[in-house]
Amino acid sequence: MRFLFKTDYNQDIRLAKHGGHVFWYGLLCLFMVAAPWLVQEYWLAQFTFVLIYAIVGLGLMLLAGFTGLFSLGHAAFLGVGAYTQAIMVNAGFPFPLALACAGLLSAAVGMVVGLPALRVKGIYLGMATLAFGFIVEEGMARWESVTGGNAGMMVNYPALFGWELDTPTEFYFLCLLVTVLCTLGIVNLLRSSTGRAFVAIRDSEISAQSMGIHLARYKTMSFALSAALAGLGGALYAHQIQFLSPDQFSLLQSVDLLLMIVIGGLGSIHGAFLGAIFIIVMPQLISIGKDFLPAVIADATGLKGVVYGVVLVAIVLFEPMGLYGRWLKIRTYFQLFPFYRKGMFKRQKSFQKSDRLK
Amino acid sequence: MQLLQLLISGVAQGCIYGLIALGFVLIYKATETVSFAQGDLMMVGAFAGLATMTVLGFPFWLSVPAAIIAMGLFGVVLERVVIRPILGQPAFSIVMLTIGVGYVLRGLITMIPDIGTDTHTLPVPYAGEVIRLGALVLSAEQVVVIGVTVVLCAGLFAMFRYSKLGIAMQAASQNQLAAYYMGIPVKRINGLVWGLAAAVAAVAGLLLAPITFVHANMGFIGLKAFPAAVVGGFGSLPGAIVGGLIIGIVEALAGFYLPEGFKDIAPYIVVLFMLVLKPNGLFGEKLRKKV
Amino acid sequence: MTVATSDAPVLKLLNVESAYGPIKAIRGVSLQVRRGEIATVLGSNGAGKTTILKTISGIIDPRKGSIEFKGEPITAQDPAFIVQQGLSHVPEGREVFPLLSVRDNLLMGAYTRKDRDGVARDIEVVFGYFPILRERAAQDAGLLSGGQQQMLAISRALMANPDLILLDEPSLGLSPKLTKEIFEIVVRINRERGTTILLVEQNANMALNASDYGYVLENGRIVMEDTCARLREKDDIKEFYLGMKEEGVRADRRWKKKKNWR
Amino acid sequence: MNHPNIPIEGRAPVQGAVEPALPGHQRRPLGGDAAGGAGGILLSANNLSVRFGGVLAVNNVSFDVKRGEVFTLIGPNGAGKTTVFNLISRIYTPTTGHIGYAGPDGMLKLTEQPPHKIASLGIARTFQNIELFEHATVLQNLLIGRHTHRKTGLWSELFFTGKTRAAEIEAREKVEHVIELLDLQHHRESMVAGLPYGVRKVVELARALCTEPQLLLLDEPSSGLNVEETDDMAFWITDIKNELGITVLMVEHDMSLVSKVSDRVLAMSMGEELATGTPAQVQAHPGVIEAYLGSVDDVSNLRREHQKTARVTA
Amino acid sequence: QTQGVTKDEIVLGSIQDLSGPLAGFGKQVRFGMMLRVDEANEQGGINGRKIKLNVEDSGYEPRRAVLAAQKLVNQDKIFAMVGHIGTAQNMAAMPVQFQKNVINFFPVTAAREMYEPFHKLKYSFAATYYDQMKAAVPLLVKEKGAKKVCTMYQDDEFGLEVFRGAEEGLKSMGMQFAEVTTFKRGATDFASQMQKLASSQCDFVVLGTIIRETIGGIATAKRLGFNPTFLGSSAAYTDLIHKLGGPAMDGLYATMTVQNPYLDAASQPIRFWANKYKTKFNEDPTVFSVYGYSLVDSFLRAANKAGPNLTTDSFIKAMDTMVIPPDMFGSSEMTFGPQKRLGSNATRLSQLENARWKVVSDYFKVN
Ligand SMILES: Nc1ncnc2c1ncn2[C@@H]1O[C@H](COP(=O)(O)OP(=O)(O)OP(=O)(O)O)[C@@H](O)[C@H]1O
Ligand SMILES: Nc1ncnc2c1ncn2[C@@H]1O[C@H](COP(=O)(O)OP(=O)(O)OP(=O)(O)O)[C@@H](O)[C@H]1O
Ligand SMILES: CC(C)C[C@H](N)C(=O)O
Ligand SMILES: [Mg+2]
Ligand SMILES: [Mg+2]
Repeated sequence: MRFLFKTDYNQDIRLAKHGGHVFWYGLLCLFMVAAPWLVQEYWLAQFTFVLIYAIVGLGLMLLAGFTGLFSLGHAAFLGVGAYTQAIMVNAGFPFPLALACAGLLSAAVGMVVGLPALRVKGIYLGMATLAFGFIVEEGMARWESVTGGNAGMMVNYPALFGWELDTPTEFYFLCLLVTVLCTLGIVNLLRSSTGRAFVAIRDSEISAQSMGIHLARYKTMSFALSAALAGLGGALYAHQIQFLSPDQFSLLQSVDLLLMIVIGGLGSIHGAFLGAIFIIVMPQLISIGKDFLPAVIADATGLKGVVYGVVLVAIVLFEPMGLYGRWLKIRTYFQLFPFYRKGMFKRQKSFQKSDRLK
Repeated sequence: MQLLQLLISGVAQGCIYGLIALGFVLIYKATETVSFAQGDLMMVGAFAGLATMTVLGFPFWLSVPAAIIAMGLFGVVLERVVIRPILGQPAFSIVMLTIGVGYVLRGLITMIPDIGTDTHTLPVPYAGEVIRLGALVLSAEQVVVIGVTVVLCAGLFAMFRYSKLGIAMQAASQNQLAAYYMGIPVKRINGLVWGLAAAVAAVAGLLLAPITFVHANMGFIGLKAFPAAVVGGFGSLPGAIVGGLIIGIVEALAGFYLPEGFKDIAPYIVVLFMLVLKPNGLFGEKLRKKV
Repeated sequence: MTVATSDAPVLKLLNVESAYGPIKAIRGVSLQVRRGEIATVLGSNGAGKTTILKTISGIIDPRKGSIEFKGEPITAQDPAFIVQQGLSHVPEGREVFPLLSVRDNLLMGAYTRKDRDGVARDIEVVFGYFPILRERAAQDAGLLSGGQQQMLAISRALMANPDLILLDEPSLGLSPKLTKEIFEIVVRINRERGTTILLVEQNANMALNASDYGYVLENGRIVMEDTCARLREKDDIKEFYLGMKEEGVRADRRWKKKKNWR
Repeated sequence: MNHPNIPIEGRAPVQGAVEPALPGHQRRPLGGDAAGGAGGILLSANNLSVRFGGVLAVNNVSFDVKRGEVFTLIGPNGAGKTTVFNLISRIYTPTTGHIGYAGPDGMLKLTEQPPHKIASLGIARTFQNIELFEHATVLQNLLIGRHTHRKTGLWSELFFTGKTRAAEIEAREKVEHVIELLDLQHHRESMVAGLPYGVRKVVELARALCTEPQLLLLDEPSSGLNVEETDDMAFWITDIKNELGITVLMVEHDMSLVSKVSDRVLAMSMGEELATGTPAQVQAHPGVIEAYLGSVDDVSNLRREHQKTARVTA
Repeated sequence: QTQGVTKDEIVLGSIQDLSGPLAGFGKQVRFGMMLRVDEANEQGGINGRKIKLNVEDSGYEPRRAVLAAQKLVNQDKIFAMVGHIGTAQNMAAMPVQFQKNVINFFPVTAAREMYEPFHKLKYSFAATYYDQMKAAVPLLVKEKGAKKVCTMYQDDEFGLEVFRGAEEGLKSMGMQFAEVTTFKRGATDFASQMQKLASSQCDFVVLGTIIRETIGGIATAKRLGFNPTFLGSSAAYTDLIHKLGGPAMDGLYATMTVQNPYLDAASQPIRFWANKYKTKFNEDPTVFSVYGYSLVDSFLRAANKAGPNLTTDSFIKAMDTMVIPPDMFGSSEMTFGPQKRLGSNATRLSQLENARWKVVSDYFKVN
């Protein structure tokens, strides 16, 4: 067990709270930087996907986990970012410019979507974003002259004044850089007044308002930031997948994103990353697991859905705080090692109360 | 005349949406969660009907109640196994659960060798029959849907409004703790609700089967029923029907008069308009927290 | 009809211990409430009064100990089952059904009852106690004022016509006049129907006057128990619960005298 | 009913014996100059009415709150007290009437301000049914209270510039003052969800204080507190008035607290104004006694000893 | 050294929709491929190398197709991708493959992008929807003497290809569509579309539909008393149309290449093959099973021809002079060359009669 003696207000503000943090995160950074030389190309591509999804997850986490606004149309922002990037890069703009535009355009769209969010909550907000998602998807399919419609469009390699990032390693580093920057930005935001305002809105709108928080502005801001991150993620996604078609940004994708952060652990930054790892690694595990199953089951077409669903159900049932919650428990267990008592994390009986009046 | 025929098609389609939306509203009113598994329960219901008719060889009139009862029981079991353990957690957890359950159901159905991945027809006696009123035509399938929807809606409405059980369901959803304090058997009632919802889903599945065939992905039509429920106001049963009709009619008219592509997004545009104009839907309760 | 207090306990707690996660809220609490009596639990904030009541009605499962109601064990049973045995609970913080009408709220109070006539009669009775509820019978309970909701919460518990009522701070947010009336009603119900009552109340003056027997809870433990008549005379009780202080004791306001039973 | 018009100190109020006046704390003369010395009108409600469907919750109520005083609203349940608070914090809009407020830039119509502006005008409140941010620590709750004083924008926060850091530390210092004042050190890092009711009440007060208000609205600050804690609350309220110079408008049912801290009292009933004056004056008003106080002289008649005789005769 | 070829093994990859909207087809293609692979391995493989086929599921989602392709290409190290289903899915997966020089062999979709623009690693066998329609529409319109030709198609790339082909075909005879209407994938209600077509008095309707939409559309039309000539593409040429739609579907025309292998087919080899399939997988074979079977067959021919030193280059070299003769299912002859990457664009017409597909024309093709 670690005890921290606090002597300075700065200590509560600092990113790394103690030496352990510095050590472990340093190690992680080192590994991530060395990854291209440590793992196979296939796994590097998976790492890249994890980073991209983590960026999107961060955005959705900000919106759903910290502001309490659930979006069922987040794939649309992903799509806006992806198409913006693809169109601009294909037209020969340098990729940093394209990336910025992708983020900004998504943010702008996010603000527009934020508008109904000012008036509706809970399930109604879910439906508003869902409806919006459908409309954007349809828009991407219909605006053929720009998006290539349902035929889809190919995406060039990101290029900067003649330098093409056409190897997986180069692109991986680009993603790593963007991810680190985004994460730092969000962490910073959450430890300052804007982040607290988001949390306040999540917990009680009425008292947030009486504390002087402009609900409309902050909800819109949350939507915009979240959309911007989704847009950035989308832009990188476009390069990673190299082929865009509207159906990649459908409701299923939105649901997947939501599942990702729930599985990771709502309301924590770590959750976004753990969720991203889960969503990329899970299919691989299933196909590895297939080899150990009898052919009848292994070859059955629904296996993946079943496993996916069962895991999701299991996580919600047994680990309501998601993977991050599980991790916390494991950590506590080791920290307390001989003194860990059973029932320390025993779930209390809890009682649902109407969300309709919030 | 043409307009009239369009309207009739719209109404028929709208009743289908309304019928599925009834299931959403039922669950929402009684547990305050949104069940994303409703469409999949409907699909399983249709497969159950298919099984009783083709595998067990029951006649139509017997297999329909058999399938409905079987699904009702299935709903009860489902509640017992997956929902009950987290009863009382925030509604959002249960929403996630239903998504998971939906995946599992769809996966399990597709895992059935030879049957799961295929499309089937449900041999109903009234299949293909057409009712003509002058120049207007209405298929028997649609008439049955309209009829059953109306009856079901009225029944559920009466239950929630007048019966002690129905009020208790709402009470349990609004404040579970207080419901326990009142001696309302929250768990049993919750089981009942899911059983009922599964039975309603089975009815929807059986009625829909002759129109859209039976296949593992037939539950996706639920995505159109969401707008219906929202437009009507998520907590209102008659709202579900009215919402369904609005969506159905808008779709029919948009498909005919508006440029291509609008038919499919028209429902969602209606939803957005609705949420901006009347955020709680046509019949939704006006909610405001009193501090 | 009169039921004198008898020695047979209606409710009996033995060594009960309950916790919220790792935090133990009550430890080794033993208490009993005799038939027909009004018992009260006093204690400062966070002492665990609410926790005791919640443990009795099964909202929290105790870690240890046993609870008997009318001679039957009800330890860690489903709350709905416990209530059906004839126990009803006025929870802390009102907890009405916000979107049901006042009348439906009352009907839910009588959920466990089968006699329609009796229910109809009791609705009239509580409407008699609180006429405002009759006026607002069709209004959503969530829109009532704080005090009106408290009246509803109490009425709702009375609707069950129980053998034992657990009252958690019934006077919370009520006007002085109504506070008095509430206690009169409590005493009257106890007297007329023979209903046993376990009362938790910050207004110790009222509580000690209305009850027969009292327990004092500190930090999750029962530190004192006696008849109310005797408790009223104790110095500690006088000082800490009735607010009767020696002159000058409070001169330095941040200074708090150590309670001498600790 | 026939109640002798005894002065308040002579009467045993609900909570038992009454405190003698405290040394070092003199009661301000009625309507007199306040701590700030300005003595002007801070808030004036003019002919406020609100109707909810068939219920006239507030009916043509007018009152003025002077700078530096403690002004208390009392009245039976459902009299419309909380509704008045909600009008001031712009959760409701009056059907008729308006509220004037002496803001930083002179008198303005509060009823024309957007709800989120109220806090930055210097009005903070607590709620009857505690509305804290449940899934945050006490410290975070209080820091949220500093929102109106934030000095940094989105971009500087994203990069956590030196300015942001300084602002954070400054906010923390301010919050620590409040923690100190209200003795909350012990609960600084606790999650609000697990705190006892009484502590939450204090946290809510602390959060309101963190906004550094001109006017503090307290809705039943003592409900759910025992005598001792109510006493603490009384001291805090006087401190807030005297030391911080904050004007307090409060709703309260505990008459001992009301008499102890308020300068003036307004009694309401059925949405209407019933009486105004010093605590003693109002409590002596027959209408107030009739509708609100009841005959609170002796509670010992509840005792079983009395019932026994009653039962015999029954 | 080429990846995926070892001394005694050739690793092939395929991506099918095993859980999505085309799961039925995906499964059948897979079974067809497995049947041929097993046959080959029983006979000792190709030049002493056994065939290993790794099938991944895309659920008909491009994103998952990319992931699957990355796995097959970079981890399983496949030699070639065979029979990958779906247009968008192929489009998404091809860059991954081409980066590693992995051939995209005979994808199961009839989109033009499967061989255009030219890439040395693309090989396609399916007469495109575009060509099918461009050739078939004028032919049938003339035969029926239709005046008002209309269309209803799925508003995705597949439907659009059908539409464009038909439009070209009409243009070649100086006609235009009188009415055009679309629907979204997965739609179940076609009332407004059919009413639109009916109110324009169409007498010939080109269907850019697959299964359920074909049936739903025609059934709706029948109910409204609207009975034009319906022509579908090879995507609608499946036994499911009559199995599900029943006799109401009679009269529908569809373009096609290989025949549906009915268990009681007139041709003895087909009957034998169909029963073998049925015994092995316990379900009736369909035209998609035939696609799977034949495409592996074609691959094996080429691999065999490439000789013991199998590399991507030697395979391409072998394909450069490849001629695949008509098979028992009635395919047309396919030829390939250094620049010719589509085997054949010839199709013929079938019509539903008494709930069974009947070939009603010879092969024809656009010039
Ligand atoms: N949900 C919870 N999670 C964690 N701890 C809790 C929770 N509820 C109560 N506690 C803790 O349990 C202890 C007892 O609380 P309880 O509510 O029983 O006190 P009480 O005597 O009823 O106080 P009050 O007079 O404020 O109502 C307190 O220390 C409190 O902090
Ligand atoms: N939003 C609303 N809709 C309908 N009626 C309301 C609403 N808000 C308040 N009321 C009614 O207005 C009246 C005044 O309520 P208010 O909450 O102001 O009472 P109060 O004086 O604070 O009472 P208490 O002391 O019980 O808290 C009550 O009768 C209440 O039912
Ligand atoms: C199998 C085919 C019906 C697939 C379809 N041609 C597509 O492009 O997706
Ligand atoms: Mg309590
Ligand atoms: Mg109030």
